[in-house]
Amino acid sequence: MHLALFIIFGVFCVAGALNLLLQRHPINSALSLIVVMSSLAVLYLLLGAEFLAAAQVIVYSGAIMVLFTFVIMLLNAGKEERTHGSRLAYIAGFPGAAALLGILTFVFLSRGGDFGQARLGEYIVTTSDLSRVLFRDLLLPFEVTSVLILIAILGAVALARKEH
Amino acid sequence: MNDALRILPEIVLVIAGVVLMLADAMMAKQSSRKPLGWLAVVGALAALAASLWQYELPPGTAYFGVVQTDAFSVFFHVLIACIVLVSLLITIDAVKDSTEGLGELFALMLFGAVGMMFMSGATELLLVFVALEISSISTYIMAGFRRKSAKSPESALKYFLLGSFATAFFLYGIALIFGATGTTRIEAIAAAVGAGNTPALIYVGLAMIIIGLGFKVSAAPFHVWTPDVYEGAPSPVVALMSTGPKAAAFAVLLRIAYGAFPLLHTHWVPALWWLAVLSMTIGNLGALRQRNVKRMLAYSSIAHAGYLLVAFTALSAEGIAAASFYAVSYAAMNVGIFAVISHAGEYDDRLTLIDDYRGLAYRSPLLGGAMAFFLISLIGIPFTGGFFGKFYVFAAALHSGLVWLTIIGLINSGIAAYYYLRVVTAVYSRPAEASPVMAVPRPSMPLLLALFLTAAATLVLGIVPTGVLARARQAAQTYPAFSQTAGTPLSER
Amino acid sequence: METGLLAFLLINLAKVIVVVVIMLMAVAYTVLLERKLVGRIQNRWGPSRVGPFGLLQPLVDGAKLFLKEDLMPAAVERPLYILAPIIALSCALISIAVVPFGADIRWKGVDLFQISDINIGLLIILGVTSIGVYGIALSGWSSNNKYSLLGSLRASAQVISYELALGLSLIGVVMRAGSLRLRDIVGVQATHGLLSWNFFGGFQFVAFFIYLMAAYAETNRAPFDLPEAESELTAGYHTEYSSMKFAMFFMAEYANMITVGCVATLLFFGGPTSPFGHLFDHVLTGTAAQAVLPIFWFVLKVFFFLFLYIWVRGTLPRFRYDQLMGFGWKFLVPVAIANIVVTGLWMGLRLPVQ
Amino acid sequence: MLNDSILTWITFMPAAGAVVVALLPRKGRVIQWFSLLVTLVTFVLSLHLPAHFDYAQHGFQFEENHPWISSPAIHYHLGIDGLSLWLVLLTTFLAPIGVLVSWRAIKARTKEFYFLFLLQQTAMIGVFVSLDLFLYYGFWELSLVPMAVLIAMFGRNRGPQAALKFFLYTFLPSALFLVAIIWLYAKTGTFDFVELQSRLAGGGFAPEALAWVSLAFLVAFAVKVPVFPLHGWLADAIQEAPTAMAMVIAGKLGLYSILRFNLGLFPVQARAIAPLMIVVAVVGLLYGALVALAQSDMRRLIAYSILSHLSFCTLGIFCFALAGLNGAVYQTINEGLTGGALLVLVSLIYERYDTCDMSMFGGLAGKLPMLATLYVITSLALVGLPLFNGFVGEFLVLSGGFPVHPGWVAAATVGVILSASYMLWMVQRIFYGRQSSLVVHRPALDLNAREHIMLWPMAVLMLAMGVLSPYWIKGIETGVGGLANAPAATARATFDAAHHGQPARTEAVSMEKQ
Amino acid sequence: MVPTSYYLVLSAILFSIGVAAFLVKRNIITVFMSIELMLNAVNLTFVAFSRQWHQVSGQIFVFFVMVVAAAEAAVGLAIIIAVFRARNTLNVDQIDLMKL
Repeated sequence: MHLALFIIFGVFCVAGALNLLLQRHPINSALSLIVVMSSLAVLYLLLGAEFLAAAQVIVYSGAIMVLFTFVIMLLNAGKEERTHGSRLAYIAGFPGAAALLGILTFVFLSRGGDFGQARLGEYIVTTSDLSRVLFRDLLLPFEVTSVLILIAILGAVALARKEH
Repeated sequence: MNDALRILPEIVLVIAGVVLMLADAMMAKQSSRKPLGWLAVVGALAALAASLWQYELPPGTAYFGVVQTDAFSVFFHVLIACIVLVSLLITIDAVKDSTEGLGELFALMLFGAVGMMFMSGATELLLVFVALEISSISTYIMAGFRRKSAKSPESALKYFLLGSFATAFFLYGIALIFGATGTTRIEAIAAAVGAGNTPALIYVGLAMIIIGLGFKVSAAPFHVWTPDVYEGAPSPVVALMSTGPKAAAFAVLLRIAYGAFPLLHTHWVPALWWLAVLSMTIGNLGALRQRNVKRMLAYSSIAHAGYLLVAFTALSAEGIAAASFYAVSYAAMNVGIFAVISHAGEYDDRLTLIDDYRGLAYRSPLLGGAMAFFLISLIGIPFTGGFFGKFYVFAAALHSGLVWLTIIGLINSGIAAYYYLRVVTAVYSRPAEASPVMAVPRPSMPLLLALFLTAAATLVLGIVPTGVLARARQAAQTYPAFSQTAGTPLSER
Repeated sequence: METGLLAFLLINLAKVIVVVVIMLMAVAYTVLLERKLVGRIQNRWGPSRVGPFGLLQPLVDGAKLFLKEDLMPAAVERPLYILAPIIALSCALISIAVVPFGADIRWKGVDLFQISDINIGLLIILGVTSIGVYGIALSGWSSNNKYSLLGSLRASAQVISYELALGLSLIGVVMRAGSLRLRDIVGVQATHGLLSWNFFGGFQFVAFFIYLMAAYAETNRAPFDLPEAESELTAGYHTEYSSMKFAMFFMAEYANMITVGCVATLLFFGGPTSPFGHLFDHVLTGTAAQAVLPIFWFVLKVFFFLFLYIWVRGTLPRFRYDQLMGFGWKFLVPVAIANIVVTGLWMGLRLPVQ
Repeated sequence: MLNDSILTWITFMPAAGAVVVALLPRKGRVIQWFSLLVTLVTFVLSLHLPAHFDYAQHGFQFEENHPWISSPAIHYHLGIDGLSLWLVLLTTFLAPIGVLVSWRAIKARTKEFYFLFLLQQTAMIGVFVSLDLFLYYGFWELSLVPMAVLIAMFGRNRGPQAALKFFLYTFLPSALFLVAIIWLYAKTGTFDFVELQSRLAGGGFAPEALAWVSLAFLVAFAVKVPVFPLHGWLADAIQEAPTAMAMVIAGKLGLYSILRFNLGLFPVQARAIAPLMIVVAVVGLLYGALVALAQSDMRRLIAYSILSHLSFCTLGIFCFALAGLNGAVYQTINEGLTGGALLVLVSLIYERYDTCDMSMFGGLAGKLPMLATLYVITSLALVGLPLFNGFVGEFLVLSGGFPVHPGWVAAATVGVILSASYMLWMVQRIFYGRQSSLVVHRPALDLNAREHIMLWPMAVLMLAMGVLSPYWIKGIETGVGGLANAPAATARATFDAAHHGQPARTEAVSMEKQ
Repeated sequence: MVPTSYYLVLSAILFSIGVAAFLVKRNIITVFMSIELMLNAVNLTFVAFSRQWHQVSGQIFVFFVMVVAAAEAAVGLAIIIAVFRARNTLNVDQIDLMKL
């Protein structure tokens, strides 16, 4: 059951990611990314991260990507043009990414035994588990995040404001 | 309460920023925002005082070991507070009353400093990450603040995209290290590594962290964003972002490399060695062919990152002290020179080509002299902070037996003399008849203050560096593995 | 084991089907209810010809929409144009899956009155709702029509803005329950009936009003129905839609209303519990009564909210767009945050000293 | 008391003056007068040195040694010996003349000029008096900057380019020089010259490493001298630089440093490389002389003559004979004095006629007799006519070097002859013959009082140094004596010292009696 | 039962695709989206490792990444809008006022 779900949603993820890469219209890329994110939410559930799964859907799919689609729509972004820079990017990009993948895969698979197996429902992190660590051990980073958000708001307002 | 004292400068800055935003909201729409700048200056001064006061605190951690106050972090707290203080003065001078979003700009500078300060004190990678993002995001925004020019948003965009890209790498590195050790606390990682638990995962993770931080400190080959960003961003902001976040990122790199992975130095030292060589060489060669002063200084900042990395590679207490000292002296002279550029270019960066600076010394002896002085310090002429910093860095390197690195570095500093000097001679040569008349506005009080502070700092660091040196050396004691046997490099033991 | 799993799946499937059918019926009759009530508010009769009191009107409407020609405008982005209403409707229907609409009664280990009891039920509702934006956004964009686009831009901006206030308003409730599981949230409101409801006993009435307003905006209902403001944008994001696709949007809107009603009931009004608490437990002791009564209460409360929806629509004028945004950001969000702080303080003071 | 701080006073008096200059108003000639005052006071203070110098004592005098930075162990260590004594004096002596010669030539930006000029003074004096390598390096590098900026700012046509060239030529090797200094520190833990000397003499260092280190020192100094293949900056710099700077740009700093450090710290390595240096010196001597013959611009001619004469000094140094060393130092002082005087004179001609092109001149002696007189005196001093200082220096070098390297020294004598020919040819072309149209048509006055005041002291000194040389030599000898008799590295050196050291000294003394 | 390494490999694949997309895509918004993809891949790694070590902090890291991503998105999109206003293009290659 776990393996089946993993395969299904893993394939969704990869397919979505590839689609993001291959689609030429940004909105299609955005939708594929939403698919990836939502599938990831399911994978989080499989790994016992309930709260994160929900947060993933709410924050990523529900807020961040909405913002993306919103901007795509607002700017009426058209199809991507293939321009001079892209050939170089192809030459450098794919081998680089492939090499990265190769290294990482090698590391993960060669030491695969160290990481153990994930069983369904074996380790479930509840929201209160999370909050216990979040609001005690990691209270300061949590508080500091508010500064980050403040900055983001300030910046978004300052940058997107129309010049008078 | 004791915990709060350990993050006092940050708290002060946050409060100042919030008060500033509230004041901004309450002020009449048309009224000048410059008083807000002075408010921010007061905030930065308070933060500076708080940072200095932190030297009184016994070293220790706070908030469940997430953040640490020790001589090292306090050293960087003080440095960052100073940088922000002077950058604020420059900004007050550069902007006009009509400039939009000034309140936000000042607040962002203060908030950005919060991130930088946390970076230098964090012992939990999560906090490092959040703080890094605070400092990065605020600088992305500030880079785009010169809205009248198309270059500014463009530079913000490039900075943003490449910076976020780097962040992803940094984060992946943290994830892998978390996977290998099961923790994100720096001492705990060190303990896990010390227990002989060093799977390949750690190497890959460390490499990714170095890549991520390499971007942030603009070390070659991760430097591509630097020239564009420096060129497009408003000069006062460049003064801040070429020094503050960089110093903080170096602090993080130091803490991670020396604090979490001292035992793996055989792996990261060669990597940093190459980064140092590449940064120095690419930075200096790149600067040689620039016609734009800001781009030139961008490449020079890459080169200076290289010099700093040399100190890292020394792998000794002296090296740490040298890196810390160099960060200070670089900050002093670089902020100073951007003060001049910002004033001469009037925030809008009207004139940034080297030719535009022909005869600056004739139009404004003070600015010309200041610019020449800072450039001379950047070259590394004795009795300036630039020289002593460089000297100290290379002394540490040579002490650790890095002969080739020292030679490469000093040859590089010789090459660097050329492009700096080109500007010096331009500043002091008679302006061509046909050149656009560069009417330099009279320096205002905040600018004079900024110039005085930076020039005095540069001079003091060059002539009587003892005080700062002692603090830097004290900071180096934070890493006991390296300070106990000061002098003998780890590699030889 | 195998048979157990099979039975489990079958029972659940049956539950899903029953709930969906009821839901769709409810949607259909909510439409009728609205037309009737608004008619009364505007001093007219509303539909009254088809069937007694016009009760068969929804069926006829449905048939009409089914039979209409399904127009496909030439310039649309076909896949997205088709996908959009599907997203909208499915998201509207999914959220009902975690709503407990009756007492916790199990048969063969299966919870009868709730499709799925998840630890983070409340978050699921929020998450699914947030996905629902795509239906609107994509419909407007794929229609390739400026009214549609404007409508969908407005809608998405409005939805993301108000989602914040909505989420914040629920935190007080969650704090009181200490759980995100809807049954737990209902559970803390069960003991003393009305007095222990979050709305009264929990002093969450501020949160409730914030929730209510935010939820109205979320569902694009009056007075926040700017995305489909007919006087400005013809019909907003679904201008180009017709027939069944249009019907799906229509159904999604009413399904969302029902969901909002359910959530309000669950979070603030004790859900399927009786307003009298356990006062009458000794009177009605039969299993059937214990199973049916909660459903009765639940439906009654939800009905009240639907009525409120329609009442508001009939009464209040539409906001202007900037007013809408200002209201959301400058009023609802700060008040919601204040509510959290006050709730936190209150709970902190009442907490036994350890 | 004053002995304990006199060097600090002398060194930093100009710098303090520079600070004051920066604050003075740009009105009238306030800045000029003040600078003149500062330089004169410095000069007067520096007269204290020869007056209280103990000529019998080897080693450093007037020492000041205070810890400056604890780690790295840097000291503020000043001191002079016979080697640096007269060079300090020369520097302080030339300073007021530099001010005077700039009196009219520098019209605009006087504040910048005198600020940098005085800073340059401090740097140069600092180079001669510092005994801590770090401090020394500081002054060494510092001396570049005001020079470069002054060339860029007040250069005639291609000032910036010349400044850049000058700076890079001298700065690049300095980088390696710094590596060498740091290496020494890393190995010995000290920057102190005296301590380093004893440590290095004690041995225990890898010979190859020391060879490289000494080479780094030598190259940095050789560029500054300049020694033959490294002289690319010289002509441009002298042509472009304001006269006050051109007077001091070449020679003494580099030669002093070679003597002090290469010979003082690395005697073995210096001897190892001596053959090469001698070849280079002789080649440079002849090359400079020949190129000078082909110049039409007076400044460039003087530049190449300076190259030629400085090669003479190099030759004297690397023969390791006492007379040669004495002669080299003497010649270094001569060069500063005579070459400087010549540059002053040329600048006076330039001030009057706005050109340095010799083909434009002719018959000037008839119009400007006093100037012509002084020009001839200086030229004669430069070519080494007996009674003048140049003769003493050249004779000492040749007599010291001849026993060691007869062939090369013989070749060098050819240079002396060539030097006479181009100098006299220049005098002939400018001052004698038919008056050119420029000279006829452009009205010009002979020397005025200021110009007399600055020229006559130099002329008198040339003569005095020619006839009263023992007064100077006795000081120089205490300084360089140790270098020639340094612990023998090779049998050859021992042999030289034993057989030629003593006779050379008597020769020198006897020569003065003539 | 699924070996954790499968999750890790999956995240590596996603990350690499993100890197490739970052380098290859020409539309700024898509480039930005590929960064989000990379962050998501990292998140998966965190969650997988969090399960393996039974350490909640890994999941908290993800939580923070989400917050940061949201902040970045707000700022990044504002920057993109500013650039679009100034240059009227979203093509990376045409955003070239300054030569690299």
